[in-house]
Amino acid sequence: IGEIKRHLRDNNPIRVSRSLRDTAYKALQMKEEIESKNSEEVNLTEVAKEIGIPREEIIHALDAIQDPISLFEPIYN
Amino acid sequence: MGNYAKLIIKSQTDNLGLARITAASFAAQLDFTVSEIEELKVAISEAVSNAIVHGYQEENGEIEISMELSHNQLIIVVVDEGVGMANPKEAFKASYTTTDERMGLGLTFINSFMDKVEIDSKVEVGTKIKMIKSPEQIKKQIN
Amino acid sequence: MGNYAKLIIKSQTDNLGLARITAASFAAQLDFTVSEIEELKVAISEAVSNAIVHGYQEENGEIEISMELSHNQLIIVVVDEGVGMANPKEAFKASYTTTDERMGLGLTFINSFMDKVEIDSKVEVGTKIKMIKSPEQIKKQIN
Ligand SMILES: Nc1ncnc2c1ncn2[C@@H]1O[C@H](COP(=O)(O)OP(=O)(O)O)[C@@H](O)[C@H]1O
Ligand SMILES: Nc1ncnc2c1ncn2[C@@H]1O[C@H](COP(=O)(O)OP(=O)(O)O)[C@@H](O)[C@H]1O
Ligand SMILES: [Mg+2]
Ligand SMILES: [Mg+2]
Repeated sequence: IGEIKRHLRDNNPIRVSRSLRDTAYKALQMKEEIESKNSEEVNLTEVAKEIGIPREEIIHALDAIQDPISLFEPIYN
Repeated sequence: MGNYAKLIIKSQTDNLGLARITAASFAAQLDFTVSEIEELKVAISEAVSNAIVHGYQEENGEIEISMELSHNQLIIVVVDEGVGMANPKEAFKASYTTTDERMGLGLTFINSFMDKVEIDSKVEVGTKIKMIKSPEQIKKQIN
Repeated sequence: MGNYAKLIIKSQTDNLGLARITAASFAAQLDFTVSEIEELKVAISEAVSNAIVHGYQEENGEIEISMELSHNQLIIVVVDEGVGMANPKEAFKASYTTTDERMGLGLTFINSFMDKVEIDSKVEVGTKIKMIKSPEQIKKQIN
């Protein structure tokens, strides 16, 4: 168990804390919701206003739930 | 002049995330969509990792990231005082790389994700890359 | 020296979020808990808003936020070149404020959330506030 805990800790730094995940999830859900109504891409400011979370916090959260970009094989999709 | 900010980081891969999040948070003052912000983040990551890997060749150094808003444009300038390039134009060619294991696509992506890109580089002095982007939404309103 | 970074921002309330997130991302290199990061963010916000509101009295100016890691300690220094204070010690007193509509709790919060706080200030020169914090986890291991 100690080893599993260590593994989790090593692979789940603060960046992917529960609260960041929650923020990212709320933001993505709201983005989908607005976009399905307007059929146009929504900007971050609107998402932030709708869910009442500052833009910077959303950026931090969305960044945290992504796989880190590797220097050698950046995400190109 | 509009709002501006400047971030100075040590040339370490650890600091890529910091540069990306700071630039994206600054950019969020304009009406960028979530995917435009993602594009921006890729461009910043590529420019900063070039400074780390090529500019400073993984040695110690400082990288300066200046951010500025001007007339609904975001202007980001990444500067290193690393090895520089003899022919910066060539670096833009897709799959041009001077490092075997790399893909040579960083600058190609920067070019396609940003509205305008300028490189200024001098051997043994360093490299400066200036990238400009406006929200698509604004561009539509103007046209 | 360990990793460091420096953020320079214009003295505008818009930039509070930027300062907060940049400092939080930098801090994430140490093993802080989520609530320690939240505490840090409050401390940064209070220090930077003091620089904006009191230091520059909402006028134009630049604020420098230096971040450094050293032996598992996070050291953050916020500097303004604003009006300064004649007696910075007094400013630490709970509910001490020079602005009617404010509560005078900013520095009290900073003090309780950070391990160590030092203020250096001079009238008409500016103010420098240095804040140090280590993860609770590390402190336990040492004792
Ligand atoms: N900051 C820099 N300093 C020195 N050389 C650089 C810098 N940025 C890019 N280059 C040169 O341009 C080439 C192409 O860069 P890029 O398109 O990002 O591909 P890659 O990083 O995969 O090699 C690099 O291989 C390098 O020779
Ligand atoms: N950067 C600064 N420059 C000048 N004065 C400051 C600065 N920071 C704090 N002060 C002084 O210290 C007082 C207490 O600050 P604080 O505890 O944050 O309370 P508040 O901001 O609510 O007044 C302020 O009212 C101000 O007089
Ligand atoms: Mg590259
Ligand atoms: Mg205050």
